[in-house]
Amino acid sequence: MKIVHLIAPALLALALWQAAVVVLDMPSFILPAPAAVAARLWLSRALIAEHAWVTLVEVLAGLALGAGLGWVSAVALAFSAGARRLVQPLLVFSQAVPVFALAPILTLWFGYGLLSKIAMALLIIYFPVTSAFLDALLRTPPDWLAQARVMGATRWRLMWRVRIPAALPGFLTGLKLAVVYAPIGAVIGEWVGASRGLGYLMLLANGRARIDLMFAALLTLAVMTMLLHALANLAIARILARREA
Amino acid sequence: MKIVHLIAPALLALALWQAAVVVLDMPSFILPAPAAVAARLWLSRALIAEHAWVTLVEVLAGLALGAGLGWVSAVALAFSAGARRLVQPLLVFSQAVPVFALAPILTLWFGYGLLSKIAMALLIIYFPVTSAFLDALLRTPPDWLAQARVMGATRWRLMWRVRIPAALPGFLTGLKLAVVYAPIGAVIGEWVGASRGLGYLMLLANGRARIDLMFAALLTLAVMTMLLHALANLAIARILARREA
Amino acid sequence: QDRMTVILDWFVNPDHGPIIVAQELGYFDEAGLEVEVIAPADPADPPKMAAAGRADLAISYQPQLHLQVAEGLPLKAVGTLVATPLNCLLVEADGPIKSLADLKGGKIGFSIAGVEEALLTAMLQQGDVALDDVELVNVNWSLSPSLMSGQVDAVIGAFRNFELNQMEIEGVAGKCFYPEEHGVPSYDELIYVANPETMDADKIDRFLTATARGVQYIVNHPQESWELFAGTSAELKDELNAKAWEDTLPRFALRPAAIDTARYEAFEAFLLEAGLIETARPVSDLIAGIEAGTSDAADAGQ
Amino acid sequence: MSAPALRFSGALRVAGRVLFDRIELTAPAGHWTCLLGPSGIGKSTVLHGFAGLAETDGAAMAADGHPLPGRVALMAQSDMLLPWLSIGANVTLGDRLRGTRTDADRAAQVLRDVGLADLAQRKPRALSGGQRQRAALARVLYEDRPVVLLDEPFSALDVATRTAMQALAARELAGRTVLHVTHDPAEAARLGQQILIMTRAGITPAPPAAAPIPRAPIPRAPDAADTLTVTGALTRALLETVP
Amino acid sequence: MSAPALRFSGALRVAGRVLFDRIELTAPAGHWTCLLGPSGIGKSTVLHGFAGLAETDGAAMAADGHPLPGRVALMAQSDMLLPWLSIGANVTLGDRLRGTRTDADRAAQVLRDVGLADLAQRKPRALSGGQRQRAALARVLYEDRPVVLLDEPFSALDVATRTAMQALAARELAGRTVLHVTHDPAEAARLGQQILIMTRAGITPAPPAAAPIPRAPIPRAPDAADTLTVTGALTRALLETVP
Ligand SMILES: Nc1ncnc2c1ncn2[C@@H]1O[C@H](COP(=O)(O)OP(=O)(O)OP(=O)(O)O)[C@@H](O)[C@H]1O
Ligand SMILES: Nc1ncnc2c1ncn2[C@@H]1O[C@H](COP(=O)(O)OP(=O)(O)OP(=O)(O)O)[C@@H](O)[C@H]1O
Ligand SMILES: [Mg+2]
Ligand SMILES: [Mg+2]
Repeated sequence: MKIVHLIAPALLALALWQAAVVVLDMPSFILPAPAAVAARLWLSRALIAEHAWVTLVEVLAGLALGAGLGWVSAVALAFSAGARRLVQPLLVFSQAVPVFALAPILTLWFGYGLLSKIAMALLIIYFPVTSAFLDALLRTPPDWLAQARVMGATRWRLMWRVRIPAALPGFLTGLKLAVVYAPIGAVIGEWVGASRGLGYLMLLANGRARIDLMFAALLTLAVMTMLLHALANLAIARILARREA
Repeated sequence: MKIVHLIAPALLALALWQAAVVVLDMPSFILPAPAAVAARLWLSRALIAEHAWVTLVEVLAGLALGAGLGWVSAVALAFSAGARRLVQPLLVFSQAVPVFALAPILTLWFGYGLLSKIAMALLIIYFPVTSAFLDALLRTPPDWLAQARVMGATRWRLMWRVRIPAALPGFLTGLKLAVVYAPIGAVIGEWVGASRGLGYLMLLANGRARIDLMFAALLTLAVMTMLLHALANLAIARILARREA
Repeated sequence: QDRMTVILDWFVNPDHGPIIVAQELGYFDEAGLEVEVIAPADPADPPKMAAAGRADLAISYQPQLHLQVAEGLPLKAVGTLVATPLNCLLVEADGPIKSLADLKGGKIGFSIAGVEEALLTAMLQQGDVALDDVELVNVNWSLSPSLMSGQVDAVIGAFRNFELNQMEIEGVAGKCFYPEEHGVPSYDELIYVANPETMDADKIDRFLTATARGVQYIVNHPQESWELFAGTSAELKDELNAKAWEDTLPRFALRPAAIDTARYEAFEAFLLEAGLIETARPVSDLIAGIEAGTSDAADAGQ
Repeated sequence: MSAPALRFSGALRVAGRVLFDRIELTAPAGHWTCLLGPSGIGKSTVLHGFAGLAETDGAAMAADGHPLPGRVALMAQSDMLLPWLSIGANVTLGDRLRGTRTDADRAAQVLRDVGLADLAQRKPRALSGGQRQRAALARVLYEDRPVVLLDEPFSALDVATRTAMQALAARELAGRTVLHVTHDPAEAARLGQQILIMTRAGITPAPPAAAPIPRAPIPRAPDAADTLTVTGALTRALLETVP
Repeated sequence: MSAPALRFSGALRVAGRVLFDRIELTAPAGHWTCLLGPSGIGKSTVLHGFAGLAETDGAAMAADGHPLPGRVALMAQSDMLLPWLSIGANVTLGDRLRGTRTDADRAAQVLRDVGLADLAQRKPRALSGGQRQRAALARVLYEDRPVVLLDEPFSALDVATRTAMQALAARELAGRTVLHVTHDPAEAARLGQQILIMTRAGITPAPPAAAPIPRAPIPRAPDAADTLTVTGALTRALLETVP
């Protein structure tokens, strides 16, 4: 990955943004110009860095937990069609519940600390990983399954040695989605009740119409997301390239 | 799909819900008991149906547009590594933008009508479809590509006849995710500015402290999501079963 | 030291001045309280948390309390934080809306709180406009932007101590139509609520007394108190909060423990007439420490 | 663990289609049986029946009455190597699927036997077609089962390698019940202790009495006179089967 | 569209590894060349070179100087059928990848020729190994190119079918430049107008002068005396190549 691959899209984004502001005559209280946001970013760098750090911790925790739990659930569900029929609708259900209905329940259980935020982030990250991985686990080429059956594979070893490795690309597809959703998941988690983090800062800035600050925080979040995604992409490409060669 | 496959998870969900209420001693203003919500659902059936209809239209429109656009984008991006490097970060960026930052921009462009809601739903649906499909498109077995090359395939026909069909399972994985995200996407779209729809109804009920109504609307949304998902799953299973047999 | 949890209505802002100042100046310590202040993102949550016993005290809005009690939440008012309405119907000062009558056929944005239809019906009546004559749009997160960008003609739910200043900072002059001047009975915007069954009246008492000292300090030392407040957190120190501080200062309840029962009675009647509640409850159901049938008590919190 | 005879007796079906209403086959215990026949007649399906992969309704069984699963090794018509495992790991896959101990020495030995010792670390994609087939052969030898089903195991090998691999298989699988599908009459003449031809009419022993299967132990010399005679007789018999 | 001679001259590489520093091969225009050699020596890699699939740095070319792409049909060692297309659709895939008109009659004809007329609607998964190989053969015949590369095209077929398919291929590909990799000496003796053996030492013509390639047009009778002589000579030569 060359540095130009990072800079070119950034320039494109800036150009689009500036064009939106100029051509569409966006009022600054709706979409401030890049320069204004950059200035705010610089002026409030200490503030933003402090909150970004909090969010980053939540993101990484949510990602580790969400991907881990997603992995485990997908494998567990792949074992049993019965469990799948019973549990999958509930997973789907969980994705249909809006934050504001969930927030009071989560805080009642987990309080206002880090836990309820991570729970929220997890709920968002968990689903795409489980869903994409499970999909792939259920698509193991039947010939391999047959060969393994003849060899007397136990259910668990068949899963571990054949179905999981065969489904690796599917898991990685889910993981890539999760990496993208993790930061917004953490931010939404912060709406559950927080006094720190980029989500808090954005909501505060928005509520108090400090749009430049909000966009500065948003930009930080977006850059965090893109870096995470670029990193994950790179790592995943390496893994897949080495896999069959 | 037998009817028991619909009823069993519903019963499980009800049991979990009732257990949460009873065992955890959930106050009814945070999580009302199933019976209370069912009663409200029945009493307010006309109201809820009216708003559900609005949301359903948004969901289907968002789904059609999101899946369609996702399909087109993934194919376009699969053609060119350059475009991918340039555009993919922007797509990732788009997923990092929270609603409240986007809401004023969307409504400024699209007004308070159906359009801004569909735009929001689309933004949410679009990404998993594009991402999962693109992933699969970039994983066409190299042997098939080689064979097609020898046959003198044009780039576009290679895409259409080989890469797209080979990536079909990946597209369907994305589509399944999209189906789950579509209803919440529409609901979030309604928060951007609306006077109708389940999202609006939920906000209103929440504002008026009518928690039973909020959960009745939420239940309607969840059932809508689960039915969509079950339908999509069934259709997708049919497609895949017929594909190679 | 008794531990105590207080949930604000939203993130910390100048509306919470007395609590923050009391905390900073150690008034809570002196009252034998160790107060944990929690700032939620959604104003609908705090009353639920208080009702559920997750918090000793929550800050809410008087209109909400009426609705919540009507829906059976175990909540009562125990004190007052801001003793006037803050809500207002906001229009552009230089815009076409000069009087409420001009709103006929216009668009009004709102951010759902539950009572805006009632407020609007009463206010529009004064301009001889029916609710059906205007189009209501829930603009949720973009009250003032939707107004400033001309997408709506007015917004209800704007706070006079914030949105007005905010528009000024953006260079657009705003104008408020005050509900209490246009047919809506006056009410207390921010109040303290607690679960009457589980609350510890003594702790609450000490808490309110300490915040009363906070208000006192603010009124006596507006500048120092602002600096004290702004010094608690980097994100609070800005022009808007400074202006809002000034505008909020005269609106703090000087006697937080005092509750004007007449206001509750009148507002309950107002909501009943608007059809938002089905029966009018006695104030003893709304305010703690009032015996049933003694609706003429003036101060409940002594 | 003595090798049982195999018996197929009943309908032959694949994916819901009936190939034969009734078919009979016996592979004597501890002997090498070759099965030849036109393309698409159902040879692989018979093997799959014994491997437990086809819906046989009990038509395929071991003559000793004990269940077959666990006693069978199958080398399928396509190599079935897992692309993410090295050749070495593919060879010992069975042990790791069952949770039994892998025997690294034996694995190295069979890989040496099939001539892939240097390629043990490679992934299947980096092998030639014949190398992949030998890897699959190494795996089935490593499996060390009393019943061995081979589906055209040497079809992608050159003459020299094929001859060597036939000898290797005959040596390694001696005393086991082997059912070996092949299209090569010379191979059948060299390895078969029983040779069967499958046609639309069913499964019949071959070659005819005029060219009986030699008594010589397997692997027989490819250029021995009786091997060549049997090859010729088989070829003639096969040319008569209208595909 | 006359068939060009093929010439390979240079290094033979695969996936970055050098198999031969320099290798030379000529396949005369309009003739059938058979290439034999031990497993893993690089035969498929040579074919891939002519098909434009290997990094050959221009080592593989047409003798007439025109570029090869567009004039070549390849039947790879594995069938390369697309599993979601019916056999019929797989046969005409080339046309649909190029956007040229498909010729339904010709497709039906080649499918009839390879004996799969009844299976045109089936998907590849529902075929036997030999049926899939014939479908791939049908496809390469349908492609109708002046240069045809065949990588063990008949290896999964029984004797009768194989003989028929060899005859079919010889008839259909007459006048084209064919490079045919095979492990079957009899097949080479029957079809080869030039026969080459690839060993570690390079590519050399075979068989030796003692058993020259018969003059008879291809396909030659499999049991003709000179065919059998060449088969024997080739077999001996191949047995001498240490794999
Ligand atoms: N992708 C790869 N990476 C590394 N080595 C490879 C790769 N593909 C093939 N090889 C090696 O290149 C050599 C030649 O392979 P090739 O497929 O051309 O052999 P072949 O002569 O066709 O053999 P066979 O008769 O077994 O098909 C083999 O030794 C093989 O191991
Ligand atoms: N999945 C399937 N669905 C339908 N028919 C099938 C399926 N698999 C195989 N068949 C058919 O069953 C018949 C027997 O197949 P089988 O693979 O057993 O043949 P075979 O004798 O091994 O042939 P070959 O020598 O070509 O490998 C063939 O005609 C084939 O078309
Ligand atoms: Mg077969
Ligand atoms: Mg090869």
